Amino acid sequence: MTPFRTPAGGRIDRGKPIRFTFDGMAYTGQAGDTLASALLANGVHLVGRSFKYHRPRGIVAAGAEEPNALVTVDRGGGREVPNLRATQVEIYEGLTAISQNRWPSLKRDLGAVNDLLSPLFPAGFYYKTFKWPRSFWAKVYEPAIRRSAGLGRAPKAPDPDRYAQLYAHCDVLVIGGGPTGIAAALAAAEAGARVILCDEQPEFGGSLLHDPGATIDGKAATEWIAESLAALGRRDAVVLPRTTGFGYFAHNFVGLAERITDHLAAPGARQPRERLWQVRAKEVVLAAGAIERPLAFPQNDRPGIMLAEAARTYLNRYGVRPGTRAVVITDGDSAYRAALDLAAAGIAIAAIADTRAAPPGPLVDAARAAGIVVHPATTIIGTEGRRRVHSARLAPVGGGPEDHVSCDLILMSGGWTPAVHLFSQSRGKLRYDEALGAFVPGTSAQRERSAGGCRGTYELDACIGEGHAAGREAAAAARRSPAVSATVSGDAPAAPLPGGERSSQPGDAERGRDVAGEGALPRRKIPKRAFVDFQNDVTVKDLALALREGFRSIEHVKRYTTTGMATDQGKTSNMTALEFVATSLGKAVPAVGTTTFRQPYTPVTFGVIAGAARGDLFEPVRRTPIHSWAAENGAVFEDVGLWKRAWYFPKAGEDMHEAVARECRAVREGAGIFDASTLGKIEVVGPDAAEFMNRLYTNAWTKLEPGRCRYGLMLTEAGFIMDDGVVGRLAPDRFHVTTTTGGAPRVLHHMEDYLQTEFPDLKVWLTSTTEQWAVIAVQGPKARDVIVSLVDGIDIARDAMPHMSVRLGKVAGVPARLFRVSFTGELGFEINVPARHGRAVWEAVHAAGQAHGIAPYGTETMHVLRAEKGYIIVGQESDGTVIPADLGLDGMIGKTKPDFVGKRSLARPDMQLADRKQLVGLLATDPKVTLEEGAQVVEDPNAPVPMRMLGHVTSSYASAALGRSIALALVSGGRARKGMKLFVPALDGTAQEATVTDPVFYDPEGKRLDG
Amino acid sequence: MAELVTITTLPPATRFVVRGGEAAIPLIGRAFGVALPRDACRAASVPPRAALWLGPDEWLLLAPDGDGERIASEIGAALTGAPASVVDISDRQVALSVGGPRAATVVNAFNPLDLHPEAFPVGMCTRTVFAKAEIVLWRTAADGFRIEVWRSFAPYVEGLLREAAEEYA
Amino acid sequence: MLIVPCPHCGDRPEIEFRYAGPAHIERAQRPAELSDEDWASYLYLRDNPKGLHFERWRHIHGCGRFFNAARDTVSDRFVASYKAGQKRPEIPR
Amino acid sequence: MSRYSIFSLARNALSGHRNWPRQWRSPEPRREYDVVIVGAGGHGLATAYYLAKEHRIQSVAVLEKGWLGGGNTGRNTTIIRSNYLQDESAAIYEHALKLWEGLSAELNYNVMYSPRGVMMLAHSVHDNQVLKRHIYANRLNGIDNEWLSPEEAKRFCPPLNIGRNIRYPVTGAALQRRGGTARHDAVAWGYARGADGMGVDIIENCEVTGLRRGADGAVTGCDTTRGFIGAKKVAVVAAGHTSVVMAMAGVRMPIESYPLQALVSEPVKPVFPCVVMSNSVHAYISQSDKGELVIGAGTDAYVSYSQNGGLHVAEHTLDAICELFPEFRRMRMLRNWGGIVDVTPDRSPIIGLTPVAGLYVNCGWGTGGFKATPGSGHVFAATVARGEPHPIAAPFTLDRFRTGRLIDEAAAAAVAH
Ligand SMILES: Cc1cc2nc3c(=O)[nH]c(=O)nc-3n(C[C@H](O)[C@H](O)[C@H](O)COP(=O)(O)OP(=O)(O)OC[C@H]3O[C@@H](n4cnc5c(N)ncnc54)[C@H](O)[C@@H]3O)c2cc1C
Ligand SMILES: NC(=O)c1ccc[n+]([C@@H]2O[C@H](COP(=O)([O-])OP(=O)(O)OC[C@H]3O[C@@H](n4cnc5c(N)ncnc54)[C@H](O)[C@@H]3O)[C@@H](O)[C@H]2O)c1
Ligand SMILES: Cc1cc2nc3c(=O)[nH]c(=O)nc-3n(C[C@H](O)[C@H](O)[C@H](O)COP(=O)(O)O)c2cc1C
Ligand SMILES: [Zn+2]
Repeated sequence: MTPFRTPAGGRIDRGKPIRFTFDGMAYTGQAGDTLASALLANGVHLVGRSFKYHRPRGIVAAGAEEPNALVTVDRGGGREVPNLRATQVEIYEGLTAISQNRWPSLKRDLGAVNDLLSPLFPAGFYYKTFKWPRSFWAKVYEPAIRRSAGLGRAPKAPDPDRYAQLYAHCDVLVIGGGPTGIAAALAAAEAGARVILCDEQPEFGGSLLHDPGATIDGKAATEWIAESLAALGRRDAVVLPRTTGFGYFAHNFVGLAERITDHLAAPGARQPRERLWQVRAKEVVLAAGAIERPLAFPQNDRPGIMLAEAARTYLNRYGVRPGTRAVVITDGDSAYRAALDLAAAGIAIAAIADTRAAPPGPLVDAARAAGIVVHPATTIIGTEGRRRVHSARLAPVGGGPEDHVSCDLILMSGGWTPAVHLFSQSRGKLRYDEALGAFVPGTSAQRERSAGGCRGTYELDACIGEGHAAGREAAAAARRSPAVSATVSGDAPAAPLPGGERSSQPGDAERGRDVAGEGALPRRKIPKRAFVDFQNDVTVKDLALALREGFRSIEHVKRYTTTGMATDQGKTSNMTALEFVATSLGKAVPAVGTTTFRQPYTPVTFGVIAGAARGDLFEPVRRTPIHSWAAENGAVFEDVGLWKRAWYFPKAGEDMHEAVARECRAVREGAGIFDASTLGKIEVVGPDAAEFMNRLYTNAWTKLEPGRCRYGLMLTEAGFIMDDGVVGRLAPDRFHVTTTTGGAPRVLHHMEDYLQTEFPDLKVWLTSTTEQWAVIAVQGPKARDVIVSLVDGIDIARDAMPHMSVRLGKVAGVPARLFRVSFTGELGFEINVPARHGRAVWEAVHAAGQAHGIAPYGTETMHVLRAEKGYIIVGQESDGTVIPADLGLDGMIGKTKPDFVGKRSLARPDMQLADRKQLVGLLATDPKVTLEEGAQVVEDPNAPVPMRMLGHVTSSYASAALGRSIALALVSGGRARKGMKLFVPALDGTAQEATVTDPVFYDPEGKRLDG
Repeated sequence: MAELVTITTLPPATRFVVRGGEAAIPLIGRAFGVALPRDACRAASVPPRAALWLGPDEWLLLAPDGDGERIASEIGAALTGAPASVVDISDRQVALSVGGPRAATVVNAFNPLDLHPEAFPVGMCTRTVFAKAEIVLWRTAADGFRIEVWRSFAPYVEGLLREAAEEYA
Repeated sequence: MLIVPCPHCGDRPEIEFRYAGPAHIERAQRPAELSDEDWASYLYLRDNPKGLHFERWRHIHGCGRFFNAARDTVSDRFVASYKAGQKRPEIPR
Repeated sequence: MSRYSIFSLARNALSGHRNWPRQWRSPEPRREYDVVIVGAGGHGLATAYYLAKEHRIQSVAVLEKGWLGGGNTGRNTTIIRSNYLQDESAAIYEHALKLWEGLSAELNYNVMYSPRGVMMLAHSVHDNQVLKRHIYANRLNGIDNEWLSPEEAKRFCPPLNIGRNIRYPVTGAALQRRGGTARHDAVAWGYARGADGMGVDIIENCEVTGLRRGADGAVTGCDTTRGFIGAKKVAVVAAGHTSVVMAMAGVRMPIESYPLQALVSEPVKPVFPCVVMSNSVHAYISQSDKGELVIGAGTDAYVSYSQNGGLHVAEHTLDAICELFPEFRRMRMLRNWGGIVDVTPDRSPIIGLTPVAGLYVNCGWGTGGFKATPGSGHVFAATVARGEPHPIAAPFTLDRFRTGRLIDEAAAAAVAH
């Protein structure tokens, strides 16, 4: 056994030694140890360096509140985590822990010069300096500040571990598995409730785990715990160790983080590292216990100075003697229990200094009876010892002769702070309890109740009683009213929560919190270098400086000094700071108020929140039924929204440009085949279908014959172009509406909105059929020849099936909706077949097209072909600020319709202006130059910057058919500028000259459509 | 030992979305052979057919593959004068089944509903979400669910189900 | 994540819904007759109250219906939910 | 006002820092002021500062219901850039950026403006087009912005994952090198100290509860939790609470207030040299000088004054962060909070006169107004002082919602086709 291990007792497994390293040194601990207890067992007290001054620091606490003992644990292969609290790291065989924020070593840290220079670094020093010379900030000062900031290092390799997630529901969620929480869970389960009980620690029992003498219901506490957990198991309660309740959100939604493998030497391959539980609880019982408060005395930060209850925990739970000779400094009773336990274990208690004038009570008597010297009305005015404390300086509270006491351990206890974090996150109002000197839960805002230590109740029997009652009541309340959303406990009215009590919640955070008025600060003797926030090196002097400089709100003090902003979020420091601020300003503590409690309670891994969302599971990857064919045939894909679309089909040796030119030629000269399956499709059905279409689209639909199609334009109510697409009328009461790929969900939502809320009288229903149909576009002068042999039951002859018509029949033996439409300017068909047949029909068409030189083409070619024709793409030629007239689409507006969505907005003054940006063609003077999309169009490229811009190039391609480049652009007053020469500046300072033209470059008469 | 979770892709099926006015609802049910449930989030089934409530005027009809044309014409014939929309979406979606003692846990990995048998009993069905996809979830047995999902989202949903089932394999 | 009360399906998680702005803003029967001011006010002006808010939601990944709800925008507590087209309920302050 | 410098710091160190003066006073409100500003956020304080400094109007009070800088100014992810697309936006943000460049010197307060570069990622052909459109427009507006290949982007930001195996591989990036961050609190404090030094009264814990108007309809002052305070002009700069305050004068606004979240990781040594934004996967990230990764999440979907959002919104953001920076998956979230942002229909601010005489408003900065703070305060001060819009503020009128002359940055980013 290691030197500081007790001969017996504690909850560690003495039969299971475990080897680990800290800063490369090998040590042995026992199963059940935390890294902190194992280090202490080995006599290691110096474990870290502080943030700003690099002061040697030891272990202060035994749990989640630890501010100092932060380490990096590296499991190799990207499994590296900085800033872990040694008090929460369970040791396993081979654990590698490394100290942080020191160089070259923990013992000899050069950064410690900061401590000598500390007079130059008071709170907020950087706001006052580093401003000169100006260029030095970014190049010299800031990098220096950044380098010295931070604690551990971020991992450098991708994290290979998996993270799981689970949504869970229960009647009663109990957070905290000490005596109170266990009692609550048991009572709730016995009342028939579905219960979840969680505790952040590996073992249930909370404070009982270091209180070996405790008895409950006449049984030893450990026995009671075991029996209770067994009873919970029988009642199907979900009992979660190593699970932190980290966030309490609206409507009783609580986030729990479960750590599954971090304590294992060899995690199973299938085990996720952590699991995020998102729990919706009808009722919540908070039983999170209380946190002991340190005292702010000079040099209170040396290794060997720890919380009294922490020392007791190391001794009783881990069988570790944290020192050999201790001084206790306290202002309350509970530290006496620690002193007594330590004394019983053979640790000399040099003195108990109690700041109270005449400490009363049985514990004090017991200490005296045990021969411990108790100094009433005594305080501590300093300590000594560099890497470990070696003496304490005691003195009477009011001043007087000082007493030098040598020791290697100082236990401090400044009272207790109920863990109201989650209560406060739930937006409950805190109440300040004068007697306890602490904030306790006041009025609840959600269906929740606190019990035991986190409510300021510290007697074990009382805790059990409260836990029981809370569990029972929660179960009853859950049964009474199952709805979480519409009620808070007590069924309060909808009005904002009552005032009066102090809130530390968001939402009220910005509501008046007192800020002290003018008037002098009472002069107080400020102790030297008494640390309040250990991790961020905030001293009482820093707080005093902030107050002196006029920062009076506690929120300002926090932000100016950074107190409470470290990784412990002020669990051990906030109350000390607050009390100091209150006394300094001569105000009551509740009048100053707390800072806002925010999630998470303790830090939560990014990975567990992101869960499985990575790679193909980051967001759905939508593939069409023809995707596999395209992939097999060498397609390059592009992401369009969630979809993967074939972009182009390069043949061996071709670059994109060549492939696209070839694909374009194939379509213009023979035939091309294109996968248009991603287009949105909506079936609009019902006797009022045409009327509905009239109201939602700019066009008129009443006269469209069944069997015919029309290009439809949809506007937002503000008049801007929202979507477009070809619509086929299948029957008087049935339309097949198509939308853009990205617009499909938006359009359906928009249609449902108007249908359900503005026009509920219309008898028409909408169904998305986007994925019902695979859509194969066959385009080109040979398109008819390609498909004619495959079509069954439809006369596709030129006049029998004219441009913009739709027929039902069969293609390649499969039921199909066949459209004669074109987005290329060529004769074209779009074959819609049920998705499962998509690939087979595609292959049939492709095979049939071989004789006609058919080529598969992708979205890039589609873009070029439609641009040659001046067809717009919503989202490219239009961008949410564009109205139909801008694109020359006034013709699409049903002039006789009294109204449609967006019509009124088109009459607004700005929509009438002549200088609106209008769609035009742009032909570069040099036909070999393809203007860049997004480039700006100007009159005078030599004008001084900022230069007046007329608009921008929306689409630009090399056109194989025209043997030159073409572009579309939105240009201010563009239609009136036809024939004018404008300029398109490039990024390198040159500019291309271009002529404004009509936006239709190819077959302006549209003859080819009739082919 | 029986498997804790099984995830399978179900065979193709005939599917319709039917929507319509009050008058049409009983007519559709009669023609289809399964009365359309009027209670929210309930499925009715007369094997091998089933009708799932999706909304107050929207149902999903399920039937064996190949029955589509007959069903369409039978409902069409029954609907004389009662306005409604009957749309064949057999190919719009595919179905997965999740079964076994941990089925609910695996579904709950990415679905936020309470799947306790009292809150989500056998016969309950609803449109809902599964991570970033929309699904229709139908509890067909105490430890069995049918998930209907749009075709292109199916690999994503299945991938996530398998990811969640990993630790129970 | 809020629990949103759907008048058709009951309490359901927020991620099944799409928020759809304030409720009871009626589109004019004949928008053409509105002045530019009135039309702009219909399109853009919002009460945006701190407190009780009547608003629209759509149970888009559920029953698909738009409906109205009353919620306190400070506490985010829902106090009522009712079908589209129904009258705004009286809610005691 | 005593000047701050390395010498004053050293001098004060010798006296144990006992002699630093207050950075600003906490005066009792006077009965009347020439101008009362509602809201002591960065914009309100900057307005007061420039009113006093450039327009010699020193009878100014800034009324703040809580603590100064405690609104969105104190809770934003501090991204500063000016590479906006529309000319009107580019002009005001660039005006601000120029002021940022000299702000620490101007205020004699180190606001730690850190031009470390803001890189906006593209993930698709469409993104490339949109970002390039920005670059072209920015250049001609005299604003720096350049295009980077994925490899160049990785060189600029080594943690970036430019692998092809991610869901949306990076296809390029637009980089504004003059963009960066600043220390948000210091901005509020620096302006407060500067304004206070010129005689402006900053009155905290003073909530405006009513706006009074005289017989002629013009404003006469504010009712507050500390009594009535008269004013010749009232300037409302209340961000998320704009609608609430303007309603006191009977003015309805085209504003909705949404919760916007942000979060920080635990602090680590420098790993992240710049600011990265990705609009299509929804992630914003930088590293503060103290070492935390500062990450912006999205807005919750509904109107709320709760300063709190849902876990699923932060989850969505962290999904994206972990996908782009897979080595950060093991980092841990330290704190997650929310602000209340005031969003206009076109996502651009409203600066200027209102239908009520003597009442001015500056609002609608939504999710992105921190970067505008100096510019906004500067042009708003001129507007309030002269009673007519400063030329840079002129396009941002309330009237644009009537005419339809919107300044829509978001819509211009457009939708996928
Ligand atoms: C999470 C988050 C991240 C952001 N990230 C960025 C970013 O990276 N870059 C960027 O440029 N912008 C960002 N923003 C936006 C930016 O924070 C704001 O646009 C900007 O700070 C607004 O400043 P302001 O001074 O107008 O408002 P605020 O700072 O909110 O000030 C308004 C003040 O008015 C006070 N007030 C309100 N009502 C009253 C009343 N009745 N009486 C008295 N006082 C009142 C408030 O208490 C508040 O202090 C972000 C915002 C948030 C919330
Ligand atoms: N002054 C005193 O004498 C004094 C002071 C404090 C506590 N106590 C003793 O403490 C006990 C109080 O019992 P209790 O059950 O209320 O508290 P407890 O401290 O015994 O148990 C609280 C438990 O909650 C867990 N926990 C805290 N926050 C959590 C979170 N966010 N997520 C998950 N788990 C979390 C802790 O790990 C701990 O196990 C009594 O036995 C009492 O005697 C005494
Ligand atoms: C850029 C930036 C960095 C921050 N860094 C920290 C930090 O290191 N530690 C911390 O506790 N909070 C940090 N915060 C968050 C604040 O503590 C606080 O949450 C935020 O200002 C909102 O205030 P509230 O939570 O009190 O409502 C940071 C905030 C911002 C805007
Ligand atoms: Zn519903």
